Amino acid sequence: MTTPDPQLSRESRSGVRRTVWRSVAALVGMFAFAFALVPLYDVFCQVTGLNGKVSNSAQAVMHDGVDQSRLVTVQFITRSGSGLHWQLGVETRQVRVHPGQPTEVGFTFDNQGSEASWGRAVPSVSPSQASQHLRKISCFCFDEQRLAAGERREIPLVFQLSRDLPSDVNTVTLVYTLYPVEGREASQQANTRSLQGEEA
Amino acid sequence: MRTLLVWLAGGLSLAGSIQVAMANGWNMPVGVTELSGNIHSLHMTIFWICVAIGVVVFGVMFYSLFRYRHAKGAKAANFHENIVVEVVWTAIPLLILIGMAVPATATLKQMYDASEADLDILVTGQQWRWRYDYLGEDVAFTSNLGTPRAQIRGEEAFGENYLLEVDEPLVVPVNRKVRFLFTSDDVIHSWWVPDLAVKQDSVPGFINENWVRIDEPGVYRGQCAELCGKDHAFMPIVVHAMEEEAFDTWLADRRAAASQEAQGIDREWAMDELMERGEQVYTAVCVSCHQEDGSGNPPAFPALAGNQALLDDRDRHIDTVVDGVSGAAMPAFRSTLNPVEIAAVITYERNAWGNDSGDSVQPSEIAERLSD
Amino acid sequence: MWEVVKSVLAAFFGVQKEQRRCEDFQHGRAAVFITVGLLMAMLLVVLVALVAVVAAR
Amino acid sequence: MATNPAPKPVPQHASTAAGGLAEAHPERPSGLLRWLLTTNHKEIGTLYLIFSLTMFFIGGVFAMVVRAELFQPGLQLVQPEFFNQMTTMHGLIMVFGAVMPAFVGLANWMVPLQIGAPDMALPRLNNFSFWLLPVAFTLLLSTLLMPGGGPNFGWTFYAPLSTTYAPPSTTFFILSLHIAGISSILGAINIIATILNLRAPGMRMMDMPLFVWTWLITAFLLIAVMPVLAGVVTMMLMDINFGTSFFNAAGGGDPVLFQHLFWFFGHPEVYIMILPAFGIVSAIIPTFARKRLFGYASMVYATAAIAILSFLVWAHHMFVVGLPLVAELFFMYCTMLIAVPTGVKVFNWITTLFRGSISFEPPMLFALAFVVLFTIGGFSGLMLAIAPADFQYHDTYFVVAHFHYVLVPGAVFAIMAGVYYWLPKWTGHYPHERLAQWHFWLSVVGVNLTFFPMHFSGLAGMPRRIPDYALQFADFNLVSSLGAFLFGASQLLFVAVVVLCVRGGRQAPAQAWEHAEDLEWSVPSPAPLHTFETPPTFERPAH
Repeated sequence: MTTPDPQLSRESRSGVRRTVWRSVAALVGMFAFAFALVPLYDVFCQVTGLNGKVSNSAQAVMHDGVDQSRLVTVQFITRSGSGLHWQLGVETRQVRVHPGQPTEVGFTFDNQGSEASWGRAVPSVSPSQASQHLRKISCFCFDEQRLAAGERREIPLVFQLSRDLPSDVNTVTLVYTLYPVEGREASQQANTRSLQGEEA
Repeated sequence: MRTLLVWLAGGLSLAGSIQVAMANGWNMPVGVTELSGNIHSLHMTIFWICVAIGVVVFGVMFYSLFRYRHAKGAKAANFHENIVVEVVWTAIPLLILIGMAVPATATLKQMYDASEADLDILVTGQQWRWRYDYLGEDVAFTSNLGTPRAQIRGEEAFGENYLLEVDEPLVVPVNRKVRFLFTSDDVIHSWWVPDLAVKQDSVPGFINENWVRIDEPGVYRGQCAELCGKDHAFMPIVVHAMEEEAFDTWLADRRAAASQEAQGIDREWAMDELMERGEQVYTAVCVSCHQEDGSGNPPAFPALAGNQALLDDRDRHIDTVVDGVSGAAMPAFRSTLNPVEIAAVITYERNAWGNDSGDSVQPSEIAERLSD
Repeated sequence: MWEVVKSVLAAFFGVQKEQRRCEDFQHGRAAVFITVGLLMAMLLVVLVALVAVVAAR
Repeated sequence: MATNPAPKPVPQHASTAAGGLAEAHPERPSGLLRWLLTTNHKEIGTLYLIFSLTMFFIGGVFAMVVRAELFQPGLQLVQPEFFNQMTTMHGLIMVFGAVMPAFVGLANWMVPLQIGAPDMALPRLNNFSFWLLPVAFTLLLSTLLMPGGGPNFGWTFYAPLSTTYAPPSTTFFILSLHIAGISSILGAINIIATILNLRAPGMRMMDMPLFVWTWLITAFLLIAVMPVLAGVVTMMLMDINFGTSFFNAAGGGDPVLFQHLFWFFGHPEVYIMILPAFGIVSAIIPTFARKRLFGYASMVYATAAIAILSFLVWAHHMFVVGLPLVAELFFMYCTMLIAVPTGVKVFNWITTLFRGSISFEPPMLFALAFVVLFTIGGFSGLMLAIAPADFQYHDTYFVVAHFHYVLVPGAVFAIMAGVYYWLPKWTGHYPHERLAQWHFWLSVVGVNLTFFPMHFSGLAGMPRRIPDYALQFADFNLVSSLGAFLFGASQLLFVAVVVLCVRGGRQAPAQAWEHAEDLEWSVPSPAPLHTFETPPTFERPAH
């Protein structure tokens, strides 16, 4: 290069090399840590019920009896995200259950589109501290499903509120939002592109 | 000593003037709920603490700057460390803050207790409007910006509640606990009404909750508080708090109107009826993207006027309005508009601005498509 | 070791004597201070989390 | 580029670096090639400072567009989409283009001089990390011209607005952030290697000036935090282009995860922007108060603690996103705990002034304005730490007022104070006294006229990032806009002062300021291109 490197003494040159390698190691470590935060976040959410996340794996029924003294209202809301022809209906909008009592509620998936498509129902619970105590025995949460054109499918949700649900929680709201599953068969999104495409 | 007195007098008069200024429209509203009052008092407490510390700190500073000027031949002392002083001036703010933490925790716990609500309202944020569903009452409507676009462009004089008015306000009862559930259809919005001290993000795919018990009837205005795109400033919130009986009658009327509109679904609507209702819906909902003249602004928002592909493919036109487009700004209107409104707006889009495709869409066809 | 912990506590509090600083920099090794600092930060996290959980009840 | 004044009699071996007469070494290229290929820490420092000043004006122009639109209610000037691009680009250019490179420029110039090192540890890497910046920011600015416009989702680029609903130019925005991030990381490695290994014999870690110590802590923060930003931005890239759903609820992701990751980077980032300012002010105030810094050890220990504690408080930016009660309480308490040791450092500067012998040269004026106005920003920060109150403050102009008070009279005034303080050393001339005072007073009036009303418009209910507002906020915005134009215009004076100082002005001796005691004042002014070829013997001042 143009200006000669200043003559570093031997040990400061090795010191520099050591510092550089330690910094590079720290950098790679922190970059990996950023990506490790993603699964860590999910684990943390399930443990603390942060942001209404719900454990998606089915859990066994807890048989430690029903707490007759308390009634908790569980509300169900079904919503459809954009881009999917489906309609999600629920048998009853609200149930009153005792903590510990397994309950079943019927949900109907209804594909009103003119062709088969893939979709899934994304759950969310509020208040967030209740989501740890909402045990799903059988649930379609996050399951990718394929419905033929015009097909209607009944899927039950069996759940159980654990007995140690905090006493100040007496209403739990469970929301399911329908979303298309990208990448599977041409979902609604693909063929409307041409409708928009022409105008650009 | 004299300068100290002058400085304290100055500080106090400054504080006094701030207090006066704070009264009218310069400060956080005291609000109309117990919680908004608590938050206001927390705000004023920490504010006055900061002012007090500020007066002392800046007092010492300006005193030193004035008193120990080099030009006046001040000789610098040689102290540069005094642990006791440092510990004291670190401990005091720490204790003050810990002192503040106690009422703050109490207020926060109150804010998070949304149990035993008398009424549940699902608030859904959409790109650039709010939708309110009264759970269990099957009363639901969308609340759009009421300020005419001409005022925004400066062609007309500003209205009294410029940018803080909607076509259909959210109506809630007074003295009852109303629990809000927040979610979004597209991006993150934030529902905020300063007078109620409620601000909660509505995150797509997730549900948040908050609550309010309003003490005084009245109209309370707020805005979206999280950047959500083009019309983030144009999706206001108006909450109309009514006496309890008035609210009950209002709710009953709305329920009747909703069912009455529902009966209208299966009768045959004349073309001009559809066009007139369609224009209403179009102006309220679709103008913010597709413009009044249907020109849109491509590529983000496609033009509808003279859109031959749209006119040729009637089914896809219906699909797009009913199910929206995933990953684009076009929301699914299936759960936002009722069959009459959807049929009317599609008919309007197919026959306005010189499109005149001649065909119309009947509400019954939409209802049948939605329920089969 | 106790010296290092005291120094890190002083750092968290934000006040330290000049004389202690000279001793720390002369005798102490940076790596020790950093690790003790990280451990005490985690301790602080656990402590404050406990206070938060108790306060939330 | 830097102007070359007429040749002046110059001592045989010395050659001024900062654009002064470049005495031609036999093989040294001259003109543009000299600046492109330079590995000298003084020339690269000058490049960083010139780049930062340019970005400061470009970001300033974007701010002028924003303030011009907000001058009155109604949309007069720009459409909302373009307004959002202006606010986003203003934030990005100011944070990553103006403030950080300015501090890196000051570090490049002064760290080797203050520790008696001949140059940075890795000179060629130093050149490379500078020349990454013009590439990154040319790319970022070019997104404004792309179809669909530039980034319009705020400098915090929250998902899904920045992923699913973003303009097509977002991928270029991501690439430019990557390049700028790499430049910061390489700069940080270089500074750590220099400070740890190239100190003059006899200067132990404990004898380093506070500017060097705060920069060491900042460099550690950069190493720890920039990879997290790179990670977040890579996840965004994968969400937009490769169909993953890190932040897309439809595919099992979570937009709130984005906010956690972003602010885990974001809060240490704001400390990165203020710690060097603490270092500069801690060098200037003792010099002009003619009294040693009060509580030097506390300052060193507090800044060291920030390196760790700043990682515990990120979610106080997310109090309204729907965190559970326990998390809100945790972050409120942590924010309060760490606000005190850092905020209290202001008392150290004020006690240094107490019973000093104070004179008011331009660097001291800016340092004093920093202390006063940064403290006001600190107080509004304390108010924001109260979580229930934050439900009313969050995402309003109260927050805009807070972070502008800690950034404009905070970081930017400290940078200007540093430039005024070291200009004699760089150019051999004192800055023009009268012009500097005009620049100071106009800036102070402009800053307060602009940002003080924002406290009230925020409290009265005006949300952030809106191109148009209701009538009750009209007066506040009118005053803010006038203040903004005044502040913007007064920065031209700063350019005038710097250019005049480079070209001429009162000659400055090596010891430009009477009571300054760091190592850089032992080299001649203007500092020759090569200093401390043979490491100086450092005799420990009577501590």
